[in-house]
Amino acid sequence: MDFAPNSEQQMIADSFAKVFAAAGEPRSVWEELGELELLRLTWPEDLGGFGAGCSDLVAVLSEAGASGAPEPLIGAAALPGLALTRAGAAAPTVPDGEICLALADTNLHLADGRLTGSVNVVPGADVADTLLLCLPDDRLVALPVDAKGLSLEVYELLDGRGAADLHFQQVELSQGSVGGPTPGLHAWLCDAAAMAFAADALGAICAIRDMTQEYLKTRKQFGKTLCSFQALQHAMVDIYHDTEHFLSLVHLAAKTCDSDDVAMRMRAVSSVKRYLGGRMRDCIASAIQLHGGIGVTEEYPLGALAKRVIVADLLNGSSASHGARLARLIAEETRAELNITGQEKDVA
Amino acid sequence: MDFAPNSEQQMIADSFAKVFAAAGEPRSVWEELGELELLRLTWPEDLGGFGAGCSDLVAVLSEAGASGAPEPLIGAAALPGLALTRAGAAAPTVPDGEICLALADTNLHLADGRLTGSVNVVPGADVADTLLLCLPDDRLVALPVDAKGLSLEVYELLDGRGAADLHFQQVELSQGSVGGPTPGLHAWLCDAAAMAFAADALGAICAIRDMTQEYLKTRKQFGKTLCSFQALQHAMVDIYHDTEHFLSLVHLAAKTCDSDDVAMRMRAVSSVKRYLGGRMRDCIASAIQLHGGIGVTEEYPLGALAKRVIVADLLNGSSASHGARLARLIAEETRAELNITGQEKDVA
Amino acid sequence: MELFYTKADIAFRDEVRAFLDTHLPQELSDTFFNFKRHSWEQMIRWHKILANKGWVAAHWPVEHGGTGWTPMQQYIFDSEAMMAGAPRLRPFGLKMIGPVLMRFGTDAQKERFLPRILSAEDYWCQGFSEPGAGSDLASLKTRAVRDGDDYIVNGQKTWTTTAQHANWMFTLVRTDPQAEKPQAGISMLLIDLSSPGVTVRPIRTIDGDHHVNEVFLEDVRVPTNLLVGEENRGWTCAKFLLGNERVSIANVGQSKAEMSLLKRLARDRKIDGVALIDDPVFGAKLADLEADFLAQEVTNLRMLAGIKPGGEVGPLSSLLKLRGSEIQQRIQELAMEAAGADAAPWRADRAAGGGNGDDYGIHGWLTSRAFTIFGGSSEVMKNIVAKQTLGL
Amino acid sequence: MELFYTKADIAFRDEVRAFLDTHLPQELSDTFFNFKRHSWEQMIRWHKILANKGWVAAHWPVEHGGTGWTPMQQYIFDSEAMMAGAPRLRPFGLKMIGPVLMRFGTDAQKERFLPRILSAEDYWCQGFSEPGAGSDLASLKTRAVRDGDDYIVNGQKTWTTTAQHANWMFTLVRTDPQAEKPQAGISMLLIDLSSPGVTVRPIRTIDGDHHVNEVFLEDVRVPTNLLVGEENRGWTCAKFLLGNERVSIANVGQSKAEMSLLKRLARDRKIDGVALIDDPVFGAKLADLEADFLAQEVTNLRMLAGIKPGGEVGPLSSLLKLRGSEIQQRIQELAMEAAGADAAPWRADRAAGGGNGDDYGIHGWLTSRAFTIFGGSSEVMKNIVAKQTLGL
Repeated sequence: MDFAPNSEQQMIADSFAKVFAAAGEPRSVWEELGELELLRLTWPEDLGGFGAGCSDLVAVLSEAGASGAPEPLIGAAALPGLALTRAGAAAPTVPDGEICLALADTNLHLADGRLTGSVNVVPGADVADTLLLCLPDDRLVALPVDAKGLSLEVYELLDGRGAADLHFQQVELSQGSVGGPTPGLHAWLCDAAAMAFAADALGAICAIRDMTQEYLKTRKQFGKTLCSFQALQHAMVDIYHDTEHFLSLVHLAAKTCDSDDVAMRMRAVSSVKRYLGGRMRDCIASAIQLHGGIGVTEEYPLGALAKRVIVADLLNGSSASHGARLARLIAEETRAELNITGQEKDVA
Repeated sequence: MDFAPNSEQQMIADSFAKVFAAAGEPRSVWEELGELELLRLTWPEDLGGFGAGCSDLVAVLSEAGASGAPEPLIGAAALPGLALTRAGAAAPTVPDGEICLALADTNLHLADGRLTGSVNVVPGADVADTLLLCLPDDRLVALPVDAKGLSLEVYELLDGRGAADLHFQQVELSQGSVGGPTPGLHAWLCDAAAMAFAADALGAICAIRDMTQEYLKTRKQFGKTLCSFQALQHAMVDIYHDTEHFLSLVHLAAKTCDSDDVAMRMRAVSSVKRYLGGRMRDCIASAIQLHGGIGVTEEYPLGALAKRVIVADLLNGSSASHGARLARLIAEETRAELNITGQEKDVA
Repeated sequence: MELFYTKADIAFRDEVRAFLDTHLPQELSDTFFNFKRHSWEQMIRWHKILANKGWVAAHWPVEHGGTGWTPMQQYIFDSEAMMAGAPRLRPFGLKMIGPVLMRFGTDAQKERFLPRILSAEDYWCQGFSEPGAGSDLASLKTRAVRDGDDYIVNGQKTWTTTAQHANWMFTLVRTDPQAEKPQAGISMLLIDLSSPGVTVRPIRTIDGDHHVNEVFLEDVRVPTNLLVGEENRGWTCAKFLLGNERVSIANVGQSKAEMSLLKRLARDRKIDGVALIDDPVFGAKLADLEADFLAQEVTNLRMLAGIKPGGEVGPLSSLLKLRGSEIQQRIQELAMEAAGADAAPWRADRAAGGGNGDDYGIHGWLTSRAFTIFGGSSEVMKNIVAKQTLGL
Repeated sequence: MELFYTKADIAFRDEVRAFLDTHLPQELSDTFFNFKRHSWEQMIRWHKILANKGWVAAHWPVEHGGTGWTPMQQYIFDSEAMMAGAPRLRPFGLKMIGPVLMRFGTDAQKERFLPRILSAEDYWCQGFSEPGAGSDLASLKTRAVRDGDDYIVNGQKTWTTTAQHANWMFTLVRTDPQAEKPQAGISMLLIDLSSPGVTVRPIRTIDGDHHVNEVFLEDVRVPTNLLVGEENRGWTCAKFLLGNERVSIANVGQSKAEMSLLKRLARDRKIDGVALIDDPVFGAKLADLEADFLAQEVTNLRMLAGIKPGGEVGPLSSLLKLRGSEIQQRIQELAMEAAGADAAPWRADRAAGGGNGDDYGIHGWLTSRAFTIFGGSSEVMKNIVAKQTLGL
């Protein structure tokens, strides 16, 4: 219940931390992680993976968030693995090489076996050899990035991680490239992606929190350390509380993604997203404010971590859309309660 | 521009203050105000009034709010006067005695010259001999409270001021009791009523502000006056700033009610209501918090003043409905700008 | 939160539900679901029903008549009972002085008082705050002077919740005015409220209710065997007790039940023909509150997992109290907004347990102002967290 | 706010509009309405156009080449120019050192420097903050030691906005390290940035831009005739200057223009086929921001009414700066929300004045973090208001 990682989760998280800490020596972080088979945590066992679930990911992704590592751990490792594991036999065959998950929405159209339209802001697509595309009808498609009619516009996100917009012009789908349907897969992957970015942001925000606490204890103004000013103490306490609550929600979201309780999963994931677009955004603003000028310089590591939190906020559905989804869930649940209890009260 | 009352407005406000201060000696405040003809400020000159406008009311109503006086100055003096003045020749004849304005909404229906339905929470209706009813079609109706089919459910509001729910059952309207239409009257009166309660609340919140500032300077805890704690200082500064901004908005709303700029009036009044339901509600909560235990006792005058602010928030349209109105105004204005400038930009 | 329940937890929950179905009187749950407040008598009735079942002291060890439940079971019981509309058990005996006596009391004190808390023969109130000692509790002035086998107590207590119903009061008094630190000269005494020299005077609060009182103590004789712990060491007992009080104020189970009342209110209230719960703007506020509540609920479970039965609550109590009291205030604020202009009339009968969905929110808004003041103001809580938890 | 305009004000507004229509280059307004930022060169171009018309120093008295406008006229000009998409004039010469020289400078200083501010021959930057002296400005360490007719200056300044474009810097230096109060030993010096020993080094900020710099001063010789006011009395000049800076940061005219950009963004952005400006939840946020802006706009007019041209700004500057900087942050935050996931890609060309409606908000969100820090952090502002205005 205290959400501390179990010994196995801790061991894996430590392995990641070690690789991040030794970045680039002797191999790149990405190569090193691949070497240690840490990129296949969530992959099905028959593809050389470990079949890890969302709860197993939290510690690892938090480690990545805290380290600021730009590697596409979510888009090009965790998510394609989760997708393939969940789809099981319904998954298409995927070739060797880098694979990235792309979640299609209504901007992509399938007609006569051809895809036209676009999928925007796909994290990790910059390194992919193969796109694992999840269609809104819950089927997975495996497509080489050099498929005819497919073009990628590659760029960096705010936080330095790579992404791409995918443009499809009559891209033909070959027989073997399309898997069978896995009911609920698309919605599940959307929530799992939101959860994964939130776990990453959790690491970043906890690092920001520690950094801010330390800064308050050392920086002096007006002849006193900053931490002796009550208004700053209280602001730091608010950051502490909000991040503790966020931690609770991220673990809840991960646990619900591993469960079959769809309503609870949506409730938890939308709550997490609501926190990212609300209290967490306020927390990073407050942490910058508590630092003063140094907090807005590019050189100081806070800014890059803050942008990582903002990316988690912006991707995988806006805070507004998750607020609306959560409100709908509440309305439905409250009406359902009415049907069970029949206790309608006359209020007006 | 600095919104200080002019000398005449100040003189009148001072007269009110004097009467409030000497409450009940020798006559009741209401009788005294009547005696001094202060209840007819906004009435047309041909009915013995002074034809004062909304801006003239701000200082007087703030004085009432600050004093906590329970007399129905708004419902049974200011508003009926404004209504009769604005309607001019289109107003119905009103008899002597106490008159109160009631703003009908869609819960009241007129059919075959008879009224059925209700008008709820009408401040000042508890003292009225005659109801001056404004129908949604912009006509005024003068009705004795003992009219057949009309019944009043009288009660106190949260802040101790009187009000009533009016219930109509086939109440017949005689020929002379119905005035002619005055275009825009109903909407204008709704805004003027909101403005008047806001001006009253302004007085209350300023009194709360002064009281809180004084308390911080005198109350000791942990061997120091409260005002030496930075977190409390900052909370007090927030109250100060928010109430200064509220003051600006109330004066703006009054001025716009006296003008012909309907869009600006709606914008200003809805902004005032938005402040009442947001920042002002937070201010009174903060003032209570800064007082600690004493702030939640009935004996201490803060609570009664706070309830006066809440009444202004609750009546004359909810904060939510005014937020929606303001948003609509913004959307319309922004679209109109598009039509003028033709400068549509491609954003997406 | 059932996601976190073990099989045993689910079986326990079903047992609790079955008990509530059969033993919670309809009249008590009707009171709650009709937006009224439980009366003193209703609370005592429910207390006795639970005592009869052996479930009234959820977090006391079995040897003292408690249930011996795990923290998770305590939470399950509390939230199930609250959601069913049961009265909230008052914390003063069960959660405050009871655990203090178990930890610091003499055997005689335990034998004498603990059973009478369970049976509701005794009802306790808390004599801590004074007019000049609110947030700064350690500056209290009530004096106790030893006179043979008695203390003679003089002073004034305030904010004494439900003292009008109580027959006993646990009190902090100053026994050594010369002590170096103000905390060092304080002792905890148990005072029989029927003693000569005790006067209880009501304080009305801005919600129109009579929750709290002033208690005047004039030459009140208190036998020395009613001293809890050591003389001049009462601050230790008080800190232990305040930690428990703060968790009690956080009250996650009650918030959960009130969230569900708020949702019903919003479901049944129509604005221009549309249910308020379907209004996007109100919905967004409700969603944020839900997210905050969900976070609080899980954080509470995280915290409970670290508490041993009868043990100290530790630094987490501040965190729970801070956010919990804010959540309760926001629930009431939204309920007030839901009622709109209908919240403006003052219903005097609310003070006597009356009221309805219209005045539920505004009454609660006024009542809940005290939640961020009493039991440690939010400002003092933040000072404590800054210092003790964050080391600032 | 036209409600408050006199007939003369309306005539003035029409004159300003006519001027803007004919003299504001289309390329400059296009930059604004396309959500890009004005370059340094664009700002200088606009400065010279205004200087040519005699309108560049709106709040300077006529004798120094200013307009002699009333505060209301200054506001009308500022908001009309901003709404038309004109570049914002940088404040360092016009609003900061200019008024200081008029008030405290020698005749020789006025004659030498004021005309060159108007003509844009000189561009100034502010050398106040130091690595160890941010909010606590009075603790600055840069030393100036008299040597004949020169001071020799050693030290380091930081957060020096647009120093990369400036040829002059007004600076606070310590001339008496033994002074009783830290403020008492400070002087204001004017430093030619082409002097030997001056090094300017860029600081990149989290928005990717180059706004601010470090300025290193190593044995820089400054003639004593470039001392402003009396030696060791520089704090008086600094306080006067900071008041003006704060009003400048509040920037009501610019906020008004940015509000209108935000509304256009919301009007043109569609979510599931519905314009964002018609979304009730976004609309509610926009409504609250509008109410806050309206309140700020009227409060600003109230305040301006009390200022005489060239006079001190007084305590109101803190109030304007506090809320003004918050409003600017919230405008940018809503613009970021409006863009949604399209705000996530990093557009490097934004730093070079590029960008579009998608990155406008996130870039502004990052940039505007500094608005509640620079020129007096919000915390310091609140300390000042608490002490000076409220007497706490």
